[in-house]
Amino acid sequence: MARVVVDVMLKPEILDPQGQAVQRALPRLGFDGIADVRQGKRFELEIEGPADEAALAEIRKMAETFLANTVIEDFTVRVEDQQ
Amino acid sequence: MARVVVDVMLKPEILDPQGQAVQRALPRLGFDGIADVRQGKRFELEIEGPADEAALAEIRKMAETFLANTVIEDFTVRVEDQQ
Amino acid sequence: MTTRIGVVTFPGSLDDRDALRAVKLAGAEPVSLWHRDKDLHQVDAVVLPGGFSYGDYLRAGAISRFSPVMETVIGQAKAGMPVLGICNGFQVLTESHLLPGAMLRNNHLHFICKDQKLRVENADTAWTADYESGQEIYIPLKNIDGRYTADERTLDELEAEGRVAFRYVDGNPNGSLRDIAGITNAAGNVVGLMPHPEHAVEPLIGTGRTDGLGFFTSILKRLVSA
Amino acid sequence: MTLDSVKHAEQTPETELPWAELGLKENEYAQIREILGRRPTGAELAMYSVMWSEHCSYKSSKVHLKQFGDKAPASDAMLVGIGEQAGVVDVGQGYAVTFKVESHNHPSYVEPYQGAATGIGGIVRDIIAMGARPVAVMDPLRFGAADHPDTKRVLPGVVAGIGGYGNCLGLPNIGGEVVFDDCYQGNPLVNALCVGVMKHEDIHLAKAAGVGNKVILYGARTGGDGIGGASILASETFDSSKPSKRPAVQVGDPFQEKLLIECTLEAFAEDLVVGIQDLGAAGLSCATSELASNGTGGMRVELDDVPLRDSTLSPEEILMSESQERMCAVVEPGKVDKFLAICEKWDVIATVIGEVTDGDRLEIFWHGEQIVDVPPRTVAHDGPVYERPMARPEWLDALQADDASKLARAADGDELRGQVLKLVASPNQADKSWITSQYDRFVLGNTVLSQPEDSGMIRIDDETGLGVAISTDGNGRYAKLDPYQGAQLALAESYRNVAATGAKPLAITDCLNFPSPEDPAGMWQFAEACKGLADGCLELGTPVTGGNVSLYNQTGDAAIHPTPVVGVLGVIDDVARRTPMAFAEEGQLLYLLGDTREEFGGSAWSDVIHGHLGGQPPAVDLERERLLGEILISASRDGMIDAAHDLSDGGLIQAVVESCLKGGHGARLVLPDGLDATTFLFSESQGRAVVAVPRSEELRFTDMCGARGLPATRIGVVDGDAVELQGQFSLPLSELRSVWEATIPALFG
Ligand SMILES: Nc1ncnc2c1ncn2[C@@H]1O[C@H](COP(=O)(O)OP(=O)(O)O)[C@@H](O)[C@H]1O
Ligand SMILES: [Mg+2]
Repeated sequence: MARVVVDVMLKPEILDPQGQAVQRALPRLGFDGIADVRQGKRFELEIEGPADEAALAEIRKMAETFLANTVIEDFTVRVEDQQ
Repeated sequence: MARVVVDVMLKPEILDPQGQAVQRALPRLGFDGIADVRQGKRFELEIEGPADEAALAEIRKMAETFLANTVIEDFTVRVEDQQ
Repeated sequence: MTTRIGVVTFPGSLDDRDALRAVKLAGAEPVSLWHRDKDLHQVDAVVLPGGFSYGDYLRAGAISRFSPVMETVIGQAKAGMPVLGICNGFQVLTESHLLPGAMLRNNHLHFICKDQKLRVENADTAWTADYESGQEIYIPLKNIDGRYTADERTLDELEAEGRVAFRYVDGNPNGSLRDIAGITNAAGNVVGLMPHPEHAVEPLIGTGRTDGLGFFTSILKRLVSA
Repeated sequence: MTLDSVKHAEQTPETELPWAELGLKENEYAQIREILGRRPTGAELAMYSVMWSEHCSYKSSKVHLKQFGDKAPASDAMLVGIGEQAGVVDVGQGYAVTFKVESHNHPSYVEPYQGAATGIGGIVRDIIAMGARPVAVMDPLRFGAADHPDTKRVLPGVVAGIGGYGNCLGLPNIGGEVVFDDCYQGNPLVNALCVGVMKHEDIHLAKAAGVGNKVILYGARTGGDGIGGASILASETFDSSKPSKRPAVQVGDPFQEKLLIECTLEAFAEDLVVGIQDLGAAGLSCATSELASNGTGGMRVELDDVPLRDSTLSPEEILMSESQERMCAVVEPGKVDKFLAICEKWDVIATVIGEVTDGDRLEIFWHGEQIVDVPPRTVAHDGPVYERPMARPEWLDALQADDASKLARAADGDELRGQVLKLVASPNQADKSWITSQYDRFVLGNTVLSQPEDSGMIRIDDETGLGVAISTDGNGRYAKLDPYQGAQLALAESYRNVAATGAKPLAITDCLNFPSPEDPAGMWQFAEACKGLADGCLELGTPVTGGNVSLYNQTGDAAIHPTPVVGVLGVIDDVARRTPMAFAEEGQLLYLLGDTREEFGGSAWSDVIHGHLGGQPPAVDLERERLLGEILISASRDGMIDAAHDLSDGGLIQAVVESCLKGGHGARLVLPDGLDATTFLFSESQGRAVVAVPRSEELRFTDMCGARGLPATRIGVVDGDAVELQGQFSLPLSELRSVWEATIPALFG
């Protein structure tokens, strides 16, 4: 068992209305000094086998074809917990 | 300038239909061996000053009162890029 | 003196006009309240309407909760002023901790718009006195984040204290725990529900039923007799 | 890189610009040089190239669209005609209505959710730019085969996008269409309609009059959305082989748009606006050149003042950006502060970016240097116009000769029963509520009728009950068989749908979805359809108020069926008199209005039962449509009928099944003399409707039909819990309901 995390974020050039809404609310809540906020998705996958190169290659493919919409999103894959 | 990441995930005991929908779709797409999927949110905050203890304390407060709803969600805060 | 019922407009509120119309049809004086204004303009009760305040970005109701008007509403609600939260308004009430629990994405992950059958479980609140306990009514439901959730202890407590105000019947539309459609606080002045009573107040419009008018006549009676 | 200023362009006449990469033809580039008397700057080229594109200039379609104006029927209802963002129609009691349908086909194929969402966003801005409050949206949609894997990607995304945007905007979705056909596989059609309401005195037009008036850009910041081509200009080498970093996909922010609606309407109400223009395709290029050329002609813009999301954008990219949720207003200097205050109230960013000048040039500056100096009309209105070659397709004769009446008909009642079930369960005829339940149809509290009724109906005045009804229709199969008649059939169906609810049709909008105009066959189809529609509107007395053309809907040689979509707007004095479609009361008599002939060409029956498309489409008789409409409207006004449903795809039986399921009552039908069962059940003869008449009204109703010469045939009675054709078959409602409701969720749920 291992935990692999896939982070999916809108590409930098794509409008992120959610991140903007958060950022605009912050000063009103008394939080200053935040120059930018982007909001994305985080997927935690528990995989049955070890997080070896083969498994990670599969997950990258999954991220590319399914978890992320690569027309507008970028993703990163990383192992968080190798047991 | 530094980048701080806040990850927000549903508490383990809360049903996560988005994660489940992903998990159910995977075998159909030819991906096997994924025991569980959870979907959460990732916030990337660009802060103007350094990510020192004071800044992080502020961000933890922001996460606790605003970015996460602690009735249903857990969060973690970490510095990703210290420049 | 006429009874004044305020309806708050947040940026992104959508059903505020409808709520104002429902208040008027029930015979009270509708008063429009603005999110940036702390002053409630001497209203006797407040409706937090449906919509997507702040786009529902982050979480439904999460940003509105911090608006100036909510500071006053929270204080007044704790002091006993009647407050009704409809859909997005219900989400604002849970985010503000005036009501327990939270709303999550529907279990089927879609927005759903339908005429929903409900049972009025508690006809003693400020907003339900014109119904019978156990009465079944049809009220339009429309949302994507409508799945009510709370921990088991809270749920047991709500049940034990009769604070589950409305329950879905003939099928749970979104996976809400214990089929909960709406709840009340212990004092019965603060009520929140996902379905939209303000959309069921005129015979020709929407589903053509008027089952929702009772919310607004209930509060009117309560305030007049108070 | 030196800035390509006007001065620089004058000094470097020999510099080659990448006009071909930006989609311009050699003659078009030469025309630009001639207009300017020099080579254009990069920024000027950017503006001309987007504004002279097919999408913005209508260069292939203009000569044909002209007929909509030339042949326009005399109508007292038209307050503003073709040429503005959207036409405006008088609906009485001091109210005016504006409505328009537009396409967002290609973007919705690339990124279904955002493509469809921004389609809604764009059409809504057209409506607010007229000064109207948007009150409803509709979405005529067409997809490839229902069971094709790519349809599983496109349809749910499109539906979620339309819902996600429209729901968040607070506009009820009151109707639309969902059609499946192989021909749309690589080119789904995502059309969106918006309707808005205002008082006569609130009509606003897009023009920049008044020297010294300020040009204010408000709404979202400008980012690099949808400007693939302009990036070429930004690169020093004009190297088109380098991949563009700029996104071709635009992301919508419905929350921002909701704020735009409120803030724009508040500015109108305070009388702060001289002219206004939404930013859609071609962004600032379009807004500045159109505002200027519709005013006195002179405008000066400081591009540095445009609020940016991405500080690396070049001036060319800023001019071409299609970032969503932006508007441009022209405001008198004395009112600017008030205008900005309203924007601030709604948290909308607003910036003065320029002013109206007394010249006749549009001048744009960047970092203190002039980068654009053009006569604005040449950008906005005087683009190239083509009379493209046309030719009747050579395959058409064979297709029309392949007559559908020769198709095998059911031998007995059992076979008929099976055909009815198969028809009702087919994706095109099946229940669409899996889709429509993802749309808010209640918001604003004025929805009188919505899906699945014949038209959507919205109350526009609480006191008097004044309302409008709208339906959108189109049938690509008919138009493929005959584009002239196909366009008229779309008009006829939409007209009939509006009349069926008791509203009087007043005017139309249209979205003409066609294949490539560079193929003479496609161009011929387009020309025929325009002619058919213009002639039809003249005959029915319903002027075209505006619309949209979408060409190049083809992948390689695979062209879509020519698909003119028509939206008809009608008015009803009191929505309390609307006629619903449901058969809601036992014992009421069912009458079939109109004539039924053996007409199966392009029908749903030929398609579903035989997989056939050929022959002639059903005959058009607009005089009959008008008479049918009058009868339906009178019957509603005088309370003679309790339900009405127009007959279209699937014929009589489809209509009866829908009305029975909606009302929860069955029907006993009797075959009228002289008709065979297949023709009775499945023919798609036009100019027909089925109505439910209370027994007490029967005489009055049939007398009226008789007196006016409309055939009315008693075909049965509302009764029981089955749909039965006497002596042939009986289908329990429960069985019909289960097959009718199961299809779409099974495919997409
Ligand atoms: N098929 C059509 N029928 C009638 N008018 C059309 C049609 N297509 C476009 N028009 C009209 O041409 C004008 C320009 O169209 P368009 O560029 O779509 O407007 P906008 O710039 O507001 O998007 C509009 O007035 C529009 O109504
Ligand atoms: Mg119809």
